[in-house]
Amino acid sequence: MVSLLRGSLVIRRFFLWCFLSALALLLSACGEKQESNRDWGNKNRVLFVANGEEPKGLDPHLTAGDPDRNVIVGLFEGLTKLHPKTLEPGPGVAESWTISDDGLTYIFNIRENARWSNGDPLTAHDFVWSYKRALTPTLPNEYAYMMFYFKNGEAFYTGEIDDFSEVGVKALNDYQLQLELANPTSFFLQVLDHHSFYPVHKATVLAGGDLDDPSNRWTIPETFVGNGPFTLKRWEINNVIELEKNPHFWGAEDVWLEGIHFYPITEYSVEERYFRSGKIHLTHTPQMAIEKIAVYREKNPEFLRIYPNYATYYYSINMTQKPFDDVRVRKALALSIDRKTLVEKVTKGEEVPAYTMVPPDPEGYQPKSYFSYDPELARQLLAEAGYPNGEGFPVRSVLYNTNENHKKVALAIQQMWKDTLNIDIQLENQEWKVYLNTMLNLHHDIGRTGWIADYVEPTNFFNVLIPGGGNNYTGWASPEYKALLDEINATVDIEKRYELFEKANKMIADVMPLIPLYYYSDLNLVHTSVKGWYSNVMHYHRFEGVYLEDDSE
Amino acid sequence: MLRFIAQRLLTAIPVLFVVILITFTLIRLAPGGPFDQERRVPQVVLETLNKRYNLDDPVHVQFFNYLGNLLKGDFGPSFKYPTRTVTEMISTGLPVTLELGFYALLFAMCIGIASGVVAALRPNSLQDYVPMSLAMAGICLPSFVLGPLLILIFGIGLNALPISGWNATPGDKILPAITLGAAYAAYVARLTRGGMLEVLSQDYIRTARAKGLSPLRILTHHALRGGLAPVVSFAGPAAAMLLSGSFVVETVFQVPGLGRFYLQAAFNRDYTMILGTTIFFATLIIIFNLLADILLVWLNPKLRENMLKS
Amino acid sequence: MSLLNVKNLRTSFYTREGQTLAVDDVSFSLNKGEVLGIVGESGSGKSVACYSLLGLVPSPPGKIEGGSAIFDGKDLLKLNEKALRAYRGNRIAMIFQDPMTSLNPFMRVGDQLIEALRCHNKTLSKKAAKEKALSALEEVGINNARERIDSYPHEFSGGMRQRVMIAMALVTEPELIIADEPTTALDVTVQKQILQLLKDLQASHDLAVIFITHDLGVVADMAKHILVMKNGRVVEEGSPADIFENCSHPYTRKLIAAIPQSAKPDEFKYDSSHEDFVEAKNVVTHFNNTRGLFRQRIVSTVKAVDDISLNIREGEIFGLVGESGSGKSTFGRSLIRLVESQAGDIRIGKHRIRELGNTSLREARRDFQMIFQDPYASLNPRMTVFDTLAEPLLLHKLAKKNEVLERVNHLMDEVGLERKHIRKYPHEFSGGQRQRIAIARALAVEPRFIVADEPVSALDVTIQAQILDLLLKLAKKHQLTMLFISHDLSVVRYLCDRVAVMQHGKIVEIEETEKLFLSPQQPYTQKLLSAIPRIHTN
Amino acid sequence: MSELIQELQQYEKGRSLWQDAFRRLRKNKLAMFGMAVLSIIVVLALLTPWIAPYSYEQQDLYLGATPPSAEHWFGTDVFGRDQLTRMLYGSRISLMVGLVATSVALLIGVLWGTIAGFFGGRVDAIMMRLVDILYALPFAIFIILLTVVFGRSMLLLFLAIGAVEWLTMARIVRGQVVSLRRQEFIEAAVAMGLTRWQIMQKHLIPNVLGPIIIYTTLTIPSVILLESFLSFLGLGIQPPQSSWGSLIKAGVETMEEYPWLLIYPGILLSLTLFSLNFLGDGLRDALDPRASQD
Repeated sequence: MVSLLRGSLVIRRFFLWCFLSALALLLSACGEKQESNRDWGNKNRVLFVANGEEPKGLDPHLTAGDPDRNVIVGLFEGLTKLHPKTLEPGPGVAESWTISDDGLTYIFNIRENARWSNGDPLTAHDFVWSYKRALTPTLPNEYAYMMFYFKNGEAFYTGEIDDFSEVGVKALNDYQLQLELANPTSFFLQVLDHHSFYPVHKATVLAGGDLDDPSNRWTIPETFVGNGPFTLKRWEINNVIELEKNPHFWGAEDVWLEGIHFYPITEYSVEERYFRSGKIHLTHTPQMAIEKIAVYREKNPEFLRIYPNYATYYYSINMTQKPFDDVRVRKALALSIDRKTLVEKVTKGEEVPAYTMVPPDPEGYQPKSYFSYDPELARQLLAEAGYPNGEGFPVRSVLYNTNENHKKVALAIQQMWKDTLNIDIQLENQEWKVYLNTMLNLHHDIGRTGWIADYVEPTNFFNVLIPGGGNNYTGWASPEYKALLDEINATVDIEKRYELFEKANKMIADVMPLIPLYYYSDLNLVHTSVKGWYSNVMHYHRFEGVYLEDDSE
Repeated sequence: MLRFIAQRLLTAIPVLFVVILITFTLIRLAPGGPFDQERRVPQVVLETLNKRYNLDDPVHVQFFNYLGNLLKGDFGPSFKYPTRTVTEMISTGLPVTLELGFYALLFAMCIGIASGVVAALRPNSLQDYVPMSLAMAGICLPSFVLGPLLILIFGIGLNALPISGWNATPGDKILPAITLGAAYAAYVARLTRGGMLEVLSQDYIRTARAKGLSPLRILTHHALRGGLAPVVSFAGPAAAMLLSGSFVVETVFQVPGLGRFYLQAAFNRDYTMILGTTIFFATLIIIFNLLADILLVWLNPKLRENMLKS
Repeated sequence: MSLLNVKNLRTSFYTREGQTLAVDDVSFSLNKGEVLGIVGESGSGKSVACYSLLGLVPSPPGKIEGGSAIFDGKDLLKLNEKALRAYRGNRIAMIFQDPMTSLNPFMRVGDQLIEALRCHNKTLSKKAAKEKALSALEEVGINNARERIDSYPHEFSGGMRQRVMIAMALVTEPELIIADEPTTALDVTVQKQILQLLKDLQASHDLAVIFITHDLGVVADMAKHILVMKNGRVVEEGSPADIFENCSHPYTRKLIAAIPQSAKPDEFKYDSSHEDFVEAKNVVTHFNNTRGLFRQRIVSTVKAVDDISLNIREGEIFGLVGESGSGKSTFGRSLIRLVESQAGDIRIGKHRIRELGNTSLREARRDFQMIFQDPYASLNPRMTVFDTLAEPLLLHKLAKKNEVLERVNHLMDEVGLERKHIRKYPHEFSGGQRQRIAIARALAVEPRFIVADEPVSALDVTIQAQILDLLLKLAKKHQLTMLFISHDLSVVRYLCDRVAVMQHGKIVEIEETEKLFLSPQQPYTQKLLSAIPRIHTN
Repeated sequence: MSELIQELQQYEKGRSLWQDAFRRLRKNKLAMFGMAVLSIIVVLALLTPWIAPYSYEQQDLYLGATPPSAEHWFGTDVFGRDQLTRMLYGSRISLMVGLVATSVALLIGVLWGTIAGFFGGRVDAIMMRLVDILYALPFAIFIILLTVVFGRSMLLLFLAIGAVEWLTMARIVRGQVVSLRRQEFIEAAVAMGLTRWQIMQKHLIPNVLGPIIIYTTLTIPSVILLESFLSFLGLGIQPPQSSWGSLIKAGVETMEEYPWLLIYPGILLSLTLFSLNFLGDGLRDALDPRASQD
């Protein structure tokens, strides 16, 4: 039809007015400049942190994820506390300790001024009860096995004994705690700062529900009681977790921060925008948007913190099927990857090319490399395996869970295999849980995997390949390897251990059940106003030493 | 009227039941369980968890248990966030999503109707092509492009608006609402244009002109009411789509809404949470469709009377 | 000094096909308190001429090319939109044809009246405006106006709605009212009342009225002066007496001749000795309002056809007369099972209609067809004439593929359409031509019985006459039996052998046509007959 | 004699709805522009293996992302792959997904909506309640399940998208059909003795083509983008293959650093969308014989 209302200036003016007023509204909203979180935080002693996923929970005996741990270290404190730079274990709740000569008995002297955040004194009995809870078989504690270091710990967990007093955990008096170990464990003091060894407040836990109830609600802000430098103030799911200073903390005088806000941000791009617009002081996730690294390196290198991580990125080969049952094929695949190019041009985060499963420990064990990037040898091995110039190589695929960075790595490696070996490997991404399911059932060919250590100790990595182990996605089940691991566990002497480590390392290199690609980097954006925040290989960051100093002027 | 509403709500019950049944079956068939994670959970722990949450019962028993609890208003605990109940999580997420959806719809309606009307007043002129092309561009730009783009321009470039958050800083709702509403604004504009063109050719518009009314009055008092009928009937499904489709915007802008919960729950295989959110979204869809129908009836006196009579 | 003086008005429309002159050099004048009738068929430019005066011609594509329209000393055609608005609805008001669509269905009638008042008199208070609106409504004969002022248009019957429309025009006390076919959409008895009302009001308010209509019978009574228009031109003008008695222009003569006033021509009369071809016994058709999840509950029932029995003899044209809502259409549809009836017995030829199964019903359908009222809606707009006509032929296997064209051409000849139009779409035809297509479609399957549901009521009077003649001829030629449904008594008289009068789903009276017209027995029939506008030639 | 020839010619000339529509469409400049652009895109997509300047998968990690240049008209992505080539190859997949998945949606939706609308009553109620239920189901879970049960394939991708998009189509078609079935020409078709199927096919569906076409032109681009979400769930194309959706998604992530990676695919998608829209509007008008009159 035709415009019956033509020529109407009024209407046009009316709508023009509408548009203009909407625009004005928008601009007026823009006009008020807001003080950024960061500036406000610097003034009010509040740290703003981007923390990856929403934490599953804040009960130290019931969580496993990094985001959970990041918050929990603010809320709790273990007997020992790792040095923020060197990761050397130092005094925590325990002021001092003595170790028996056989390395089996530890006696910890607990600070008499240690308090819970509700003011209750923190005693050795609290630790005994907490460890008992952590070991309770009906509590779904994924880290219950950490308690197996204790004498009879495993037996209690599996129900062989039901009297906890037989477990090597005993309060000698209110301020002395005696821990007896099953085997001498050189890194035990370090382990004690793992969250599964943090104490929990008995009365609070029991008030919230059963001791073994995973849905126990004692960790909500209204009832929460911890013993860390901070305590829980607010927890809005998918929005923010706010900690505030715990006045009852024994070292409260030295804690500078009044509060910490954790934002659950899963997207690296969102996180970076948060940082750029001043909404956060630092990103607490170990990764960042890859293409942003170069930008920061060029424009704001002062914000970029890159540090090696005690973690490895590798491809697990499913050895139970052809052609991967042939070690020459596995080696050919491993040898034909140009890891230097991979880390420089694809991951771009100063990752270190990896030729061993175990990363080198700057302070300890340095694994040897038994192979390098050698296209010539790789082709030769593949030919020997019956696929000269890749001919006849069956169609296989690399499986990864949906993620931009995994995809990039896989793409580059796919190309390298194509170029060097002339074989076509497909890529296959799966949604996270589907991927886990596929890997668990060994339905993959080659699967992307990574391992991040719980503590700086090579066995952490060697244990992954335990025959039939839950994290062993290779199908490799070597009794000799198992025997070797047992031997390592029984050995105390450092030199001897290093020797055995190297033996295991070589065994892995010979069999090549997995292809190490690189050792992770810890990539963080940290604003220059944040002081006392140190990079370390464990991505372990406590907050009591952190302070803010606005030096922008 | 009440009877009509009651009737429609009654219709919703079997629909909801089937939705629950199918969803329940779907999630149990999907690979991966709620407790699978990268670092393998020890078998013992897994068994403990399954027992704790009755996941070791036969599936049909679980289903009827779930239904039983549902009738008592208990959606169960979340499996992913064990210290939270589904009810609690939904009650934090839903108001946020509803608010975001409301602003988005408001934006979509204002911009959409205004440009639709402008276009309809002079069809096939510049005044028609420009707003309609903009509308098409709105459909073109998916929210995962528009969101970051707006953030870069208004949030970081001009440093004029908060880039994200919810209820934290004033104005932090503007960008998410615009991003979410843009595509719908485009649809509304097209629908308004169509509806207005039809109404403007009606006899009673001619009558209104013959009465000597001013064009503005004709527009506001005579044309809009009928011309917006297609928009109103679109608003119901749109509101529902807006809510269930808000997860992209909620992720880009860090809005703690139900859309994000929903998708996370699907990825986490958080059984109770998936069911809980699905039930809520299904209910919302039903309610919004009902509201749109009621509004449509209310706007049309003839239908209204029929409704009141029965 | 005349109130309105229109001189050499020319209005044209610019479309893709080019320019068409819709009003071509029209002049007339009108004094205060005088009624001018403008008569013409659709497309004659009678409405456009009047719309041009008030700037209501949609533009584009319309454009006033020239002329002048002096109203009370001012040339309306020279005024700008804003100045013109001061006249519209204020000094010159309009009444439109279809009160259903011309009143805003979303607005209370009171508000629509008040709005008309207040937009010309900003100082008028709401309350005063409401009082004025009330008295206007009372004046046009709306009972308990005080209650009804808050009703919506749909709550009024057709006649009442038109009264509201008239009240709306009157409420601003205009000097001139332009009434555009104000009674065309109404039932005949209502039409009579409205015409009377208009007459009374015109006299009491001393109004000038331009009365636009296609029906000479309607204006004959009212107008002092009549213009007859065709193709945008005035072909004849004069007093009613001049027009009816000494018309000079052939078109006027044609118009007058086209009004069916006579009985059925003898040569087409049926042979009353024939057997009954259609038998309907105690037919009942209800419409249920259903509700519930699966629409299983019946909430209310409308008895559209309530126990009707009648017989139609072979070769007979049987008229079914009634006002809107009497159930006559539903009965027609029930006969051939386009609507399912709930009870009764129906026989058409050898078919016992209500007992047929789906497949046998479809096959039987070639024996009885229907012609619909609205030739615009009854043809699929996306099918060419050829496709429309070929479809039944192919469906009932009445022609082989290679014979279809010939058969279709033959049908075209039979209904008087040119063969060259065979590939055209319905919208490319005029209403009369479309009705011919619809008739051809019904005839295509060579049926024995046809239900014709108001087939001519949407057509102009001259076209109407042609179609009626066509129907008569075809019925005779093909030995058709026909149920002819109509609200127009004169049409029925011309066409039908026997007539049944329906009211509220029941038959009031069945009689031989002439007998019924000459001596109606039932009061309702009498009322109907007396309402037919007649041309009195004093 | 000449009359007969004329008749025969007329018969041969035969004006089917579609032929007529095309004739009218040719007069609509905007629609023809849309059609031309689309044709060019389609032809380029078809010819891609022969005209693509580079390989879509060959990486040059040391080149990395470079802005448009003489060698690489649309620049290169972070792997040093030619963006133009990837866009061309992406067109193949995206256009196929867009067309096939939309066709699936169209087929199911139109049939479903027509049947529900035409039969009305109980059938309608049950069919539309089913649509309500499907609307409410968790889509992500549904897709995940599909991939797991049937494995990954293009066919499944089409089905998955079609399975979602048909719902809205069904609603739209039903609404139209409900208002159409009261029209007299449908009654006339019944009176003529056509079966319900014939009525739907010959009289109903051609008359709801307008809204169907408009909705289809809006669906195709949203389907193209949906593909990128599905590949997140593990369904859809696998790298190194490309599609418009995946290119745009990757482009968004680096839109500050390498804007050309977003701009060019964005322009291509918008161009397609606008062309589709012009063509859709044009087709709607062309398929409505009445529209050509005013």
